[in-house]
Amino acid sequence: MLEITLFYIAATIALVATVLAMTRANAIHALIYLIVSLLAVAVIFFLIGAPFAAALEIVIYAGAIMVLFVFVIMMLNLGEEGDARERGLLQPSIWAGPTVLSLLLFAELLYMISTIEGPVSTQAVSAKEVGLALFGPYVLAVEIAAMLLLAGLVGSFHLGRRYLEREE
Amino acid sequence: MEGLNIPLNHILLVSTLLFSIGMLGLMIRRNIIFILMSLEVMLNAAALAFVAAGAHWGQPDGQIIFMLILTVAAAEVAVGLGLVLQVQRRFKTLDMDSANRMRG
Amino acid sequence: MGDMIWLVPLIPMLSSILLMLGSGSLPRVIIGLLGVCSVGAAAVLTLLVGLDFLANPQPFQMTLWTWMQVGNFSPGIAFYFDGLTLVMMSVITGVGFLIHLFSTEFMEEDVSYARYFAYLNMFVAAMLVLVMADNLLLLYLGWEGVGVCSYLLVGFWYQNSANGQAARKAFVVTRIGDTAMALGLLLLFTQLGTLDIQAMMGVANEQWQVGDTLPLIACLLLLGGAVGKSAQLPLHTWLPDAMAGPTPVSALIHAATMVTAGVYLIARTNGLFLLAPTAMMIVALIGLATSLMAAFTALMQSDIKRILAYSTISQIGYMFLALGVGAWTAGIFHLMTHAFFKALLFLGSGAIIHYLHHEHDIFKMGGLRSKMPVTFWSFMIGSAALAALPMTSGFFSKDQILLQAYLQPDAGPWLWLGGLLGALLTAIYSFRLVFVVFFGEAKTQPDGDTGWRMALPLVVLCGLAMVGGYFIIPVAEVFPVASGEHPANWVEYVSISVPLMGLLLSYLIFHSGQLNVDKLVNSSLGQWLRRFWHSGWGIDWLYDRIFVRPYYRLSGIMVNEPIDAIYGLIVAINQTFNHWLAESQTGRMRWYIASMVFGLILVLTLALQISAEAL
Amino acid sequence: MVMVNLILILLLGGVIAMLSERAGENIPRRVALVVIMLDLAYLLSELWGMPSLTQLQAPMPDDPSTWLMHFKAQWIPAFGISIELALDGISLLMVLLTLVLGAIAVSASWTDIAVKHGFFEANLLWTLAGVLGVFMALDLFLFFLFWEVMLIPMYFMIAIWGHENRGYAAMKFFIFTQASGLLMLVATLALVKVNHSATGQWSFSYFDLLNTPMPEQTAHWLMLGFFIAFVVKLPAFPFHTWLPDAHTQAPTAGSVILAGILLKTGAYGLIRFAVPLFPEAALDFSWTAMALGAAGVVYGAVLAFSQSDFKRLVAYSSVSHMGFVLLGVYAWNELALQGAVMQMVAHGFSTAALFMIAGSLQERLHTRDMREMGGLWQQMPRMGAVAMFFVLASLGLPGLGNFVAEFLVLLGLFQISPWITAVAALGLITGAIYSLILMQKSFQGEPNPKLQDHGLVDFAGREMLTMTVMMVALIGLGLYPQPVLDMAQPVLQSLLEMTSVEAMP
Repeated sequence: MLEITLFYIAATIALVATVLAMTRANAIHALIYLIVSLLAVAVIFFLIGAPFAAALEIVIYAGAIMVLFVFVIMMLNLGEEGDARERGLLQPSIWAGPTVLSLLLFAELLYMISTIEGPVSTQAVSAKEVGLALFGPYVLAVEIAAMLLLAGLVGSFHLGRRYLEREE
Repeated sequence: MEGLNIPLNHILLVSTLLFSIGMLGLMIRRNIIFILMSLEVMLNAAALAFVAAGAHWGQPDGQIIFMLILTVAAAEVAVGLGLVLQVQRRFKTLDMDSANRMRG
Repeated sequence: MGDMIWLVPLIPMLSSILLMLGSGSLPRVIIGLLGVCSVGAAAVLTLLVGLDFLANPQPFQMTLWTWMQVGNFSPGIAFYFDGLTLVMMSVITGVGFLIHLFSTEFMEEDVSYARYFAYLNMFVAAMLVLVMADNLLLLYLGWEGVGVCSYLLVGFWYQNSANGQAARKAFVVTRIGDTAMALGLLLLFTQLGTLDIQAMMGVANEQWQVGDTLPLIACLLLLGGAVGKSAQLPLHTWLPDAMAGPTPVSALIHAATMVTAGVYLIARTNGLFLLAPTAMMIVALIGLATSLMAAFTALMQSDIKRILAYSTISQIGYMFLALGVGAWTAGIFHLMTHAFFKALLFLGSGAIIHYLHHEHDIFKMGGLRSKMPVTFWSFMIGSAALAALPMTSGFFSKDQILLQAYLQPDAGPWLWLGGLLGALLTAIYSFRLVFVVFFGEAKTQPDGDTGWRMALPLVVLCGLAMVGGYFIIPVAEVFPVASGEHPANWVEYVSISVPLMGLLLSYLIFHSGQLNVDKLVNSSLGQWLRRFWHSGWGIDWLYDRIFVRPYYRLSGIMVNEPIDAIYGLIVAINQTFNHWLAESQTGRMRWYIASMVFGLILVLTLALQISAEAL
Repeated sequence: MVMVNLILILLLGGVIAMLSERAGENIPRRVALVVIMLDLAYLLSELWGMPSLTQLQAPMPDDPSTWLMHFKAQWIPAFGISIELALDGISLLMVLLTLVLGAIAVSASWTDIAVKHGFFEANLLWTLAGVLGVFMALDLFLFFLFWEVMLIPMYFMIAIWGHENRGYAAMKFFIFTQASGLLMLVATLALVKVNHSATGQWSFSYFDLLNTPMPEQTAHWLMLGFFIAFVVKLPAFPFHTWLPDAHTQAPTAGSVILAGILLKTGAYGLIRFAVPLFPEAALDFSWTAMALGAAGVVYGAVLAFSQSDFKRLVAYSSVSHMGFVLLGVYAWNELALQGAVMQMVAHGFSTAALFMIAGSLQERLHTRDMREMGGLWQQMPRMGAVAMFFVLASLGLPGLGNFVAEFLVLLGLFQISPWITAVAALGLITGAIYSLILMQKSFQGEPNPKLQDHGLVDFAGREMLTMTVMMVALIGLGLYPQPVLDMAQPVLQSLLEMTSVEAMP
């Protein structure tokens, strides 16, 4: 019972935080909300028996990736003007159409999941099982992920270095 | 004991909502940083659906896919933020609509 | 001796090739020698072969090689030699030699001396192939070959566009006839299975009856070629313009040899024409109509060469008349005598033009009798022969034609009367020329009289024009036997007296002035007729309106490729679509994302729809 | 293997020519010439040992060993695709023509290429390789492959080294041939599918696909696919509009190859594939095809007359001449077919030469517009005489190759339809008109005063040599065409026998 309650609280927090994150004018504020949302999702992971995923969500998502955002935002040094401009752009005329589209999509997805029934198991899937699966049947995926990361590394290095060089 | 467990479709509902919000954000924002954030939200929503499905079957596969999504997100953000820096330097703005010239 | 005949066309051909290759480097003397001697050699060979043949008149055939062999179609590069061939070859090489000799002086000053002789030699070669050909395809080769040489020589002075125009007109107009002839060849081969002239006529005799439609069509198609080449109605318009070429060329090609090729063709294929009496009648009528039309026109011309050109058309009309009434021998005989006296007249006019600074207008000449005696006598004899005054060569041939025309069973006397009218006119215009040019007061001074290279051919041709009528041409074997009938004596007397009357009239009008026709001429009808006849009966004008201008207009409309417009339409439609799609590429990120989402929704809806239906 | 080597030599030669530019600008063209000569010598040396070429066997469609040469190796066995090359009389003729004209083309652009010499010669050699492949391939898939191989280098030749409007012309050429090639591919695949459902075997081999039983309707559509592909290349009215642009804009060597060889692949395709594969459909269709041919003859001639661009005029004359080929093929009797083959060879020489003359004029006067010419004979008598010769050849002067071709076509056609023959014969008249106007506007007429002090150079040794080769060839074809006829005869014989059984029930 506690788990269910906790889930609904976490879910609510995640949704609200995400909505807030999407609508802030200030990037840092939005980012903080996003981190909150991620943490709430991490709670949900924990509740549905994926503690390892929860840990990764916090460490990598909330910890590493979001911090990357923070760094960049700070580097760019966006001021109050930017915020004002962003605020001006958040008009109903701009978001009305996209909202309709999003709602349509949501309705369709809802229709698709409406037939799904049954609970999730409370039995935790341990990190060991994940690890075994990862380096067992999914080893090819790991290698592909490694390649992808390498590509990301090279790409960001290239882009970032040119940025710094030009600055000088 | 069924009533005690979290229903799968509720989790999926959350995931769907998150995805839709992320997509909405993608469509309404013009700042490239927010676009990237929206993408993160959508990836995260997808990840949630995978993990929930994995949990439903009590299998580790959902988490594996989550980790792969994590990898994709990391790589994407790394490159995406690099591009943000370039865009800011060249166009002195983060507004994607002003930076729509193909030749830099 | 007979197996040497292939050398006859080959020698001028080789000489022509040599001249072309060496046009830049050979000295003029060598060029002249080469040009003249090659034809001379051909003439000597012809003479030898001819003597051989006369001793033992046996036609023979000689195949050099099979030209092409496809299925049962196997024309050869093969020659056929009989009396008719001999006559033609003698005329070509003999008169050709004299004209070549004349040219060496006439063209002396020209920069393109070698080119001239190269073309002229090539012409002789092609003409020889034409008359020696054993089958119609090889004949067609010679036929087109002489056409090309004529084109090249008419347009010899190419810097002047008008010459080019005349040359093209000559080629294209004859080409129209040639195309008809080619179709005739196709028909003959398809029906008879061979183009070998002798064999073909044999097969035709077995396969067709007199008066059948197929031989009529075939003959009319061949006749198309003949009227084109021989400048008969309705394809005669090129010949007067063709006078743009050097005058010896006019003498050789447009008087003595090439233009008579049509006559030769019909005579050669007489076996076919005999199967189609209607075609024969048409030949006769065309000949008569042409001869009268051209005679009237000649009467009104003032350009010396144009007079002679129309006179040539008119005389070939006589030959056609002869062929049409079945007077084969007379036709060929007239062909030969005409070659002599017309070449003589043309060369004479060439001499006048040469020494009168390229003056063509007869009314600007006059009184040349004493200044250019050789030319004067040439003209006298030539005109006498042309007018068919008794004892000249023209008399014998034309007399025969008229008498045999009279005997034609269907319309004989009418044809005869027409011929008489033509003869009268011929006498008038030929002596008009003589009186205007050589008598009266002198208006221009010639540079002198002919040198020996010009005089010798003139003298020889004078002789031939006088005595040519006594030759007996060895064509008895070639043609069906004439009836041997003879018309009443009065017909003969009238035929003889008419040219004399013409001479008298001409004298009275143009020389003594005792008969004044000014009043007649100056009446409005007279003026109109004068203009009408002068313009060649308006036929050129008519063709210009009916064919030439519409063709130009058509090509003007088509210049930008109407078909391409259809493809252009396809391109335009594509471009419109492309434009629309390009418009959607706004470069705005949110627009792209929104359209992606829209597409996503669409696809999902479809997927759901399908899965719902599947359930 | 000989045939594979022939193609490989050209392909590799192209690479060498491209690389050899590093050794100097003048090297690639020499390399190209040597490669083509080598190829020709190789082919001739291989033919030397064969039984006399004038007594060729009739190549049987069901027995590859009766062909002059035959080569087959597996390529993609799963779909029955193999590398199957074969040579018979007609192929051999076309291959020889290709190599000779290839050498002439190299000579034609000896001096007029200014940039990327190596790549140019490479493209030239690769095009030739593709063309050889087309003439020898008997696997339909391989045929399609070579069909494309010859197209792409040609596209580059026009697009890179062409004249002022080259981009448009190259694109037009590419789209026309590519679209039609696509039709052919679809038709090929459909044919293979039909054959598969009939025999249960996948095969792209010509020998297997002959006599594929199929419903009449299917045969009609498939035949149409092949027909359009080939007549676009030929080109026949009304698919010809790419040709004037491509010819006009291409560099001289490109025009020579295009007119001399590439067009012949269309005619070859018709003779080899379009008719034998679907004899009944082709018979039903022959009236339409002949009407198109006759229309092309006249239309091309009228259009040629109205042009003021030297090369464009010659290009339209090609349309007119190729109309005769179409007529000859669809008259489908021995005379007409021999004429069509003859026309392919003779037109190759006569038009190539005219394009070379156009190229030489462009090089000297920097224009192709005949309104800027006139009286050129005076300054360039040799060129004028040569031009006159080829103009006469083009208007079908007896004694030269084109006449033999046209006459045979007309003779064969007359047995099928005198009326179409009469229309086509109009081409003889209109042909004379445009040919002579070409001569009049460029070499004859009043000398253009603007050109008086141009210091125009007449043809020199290299050009005269090239031209002499072609003149001798045309005279030879015109006076003694028998070797060519004999080479083609057995092939045509067997084609006729093969199709007559079915065509005339």
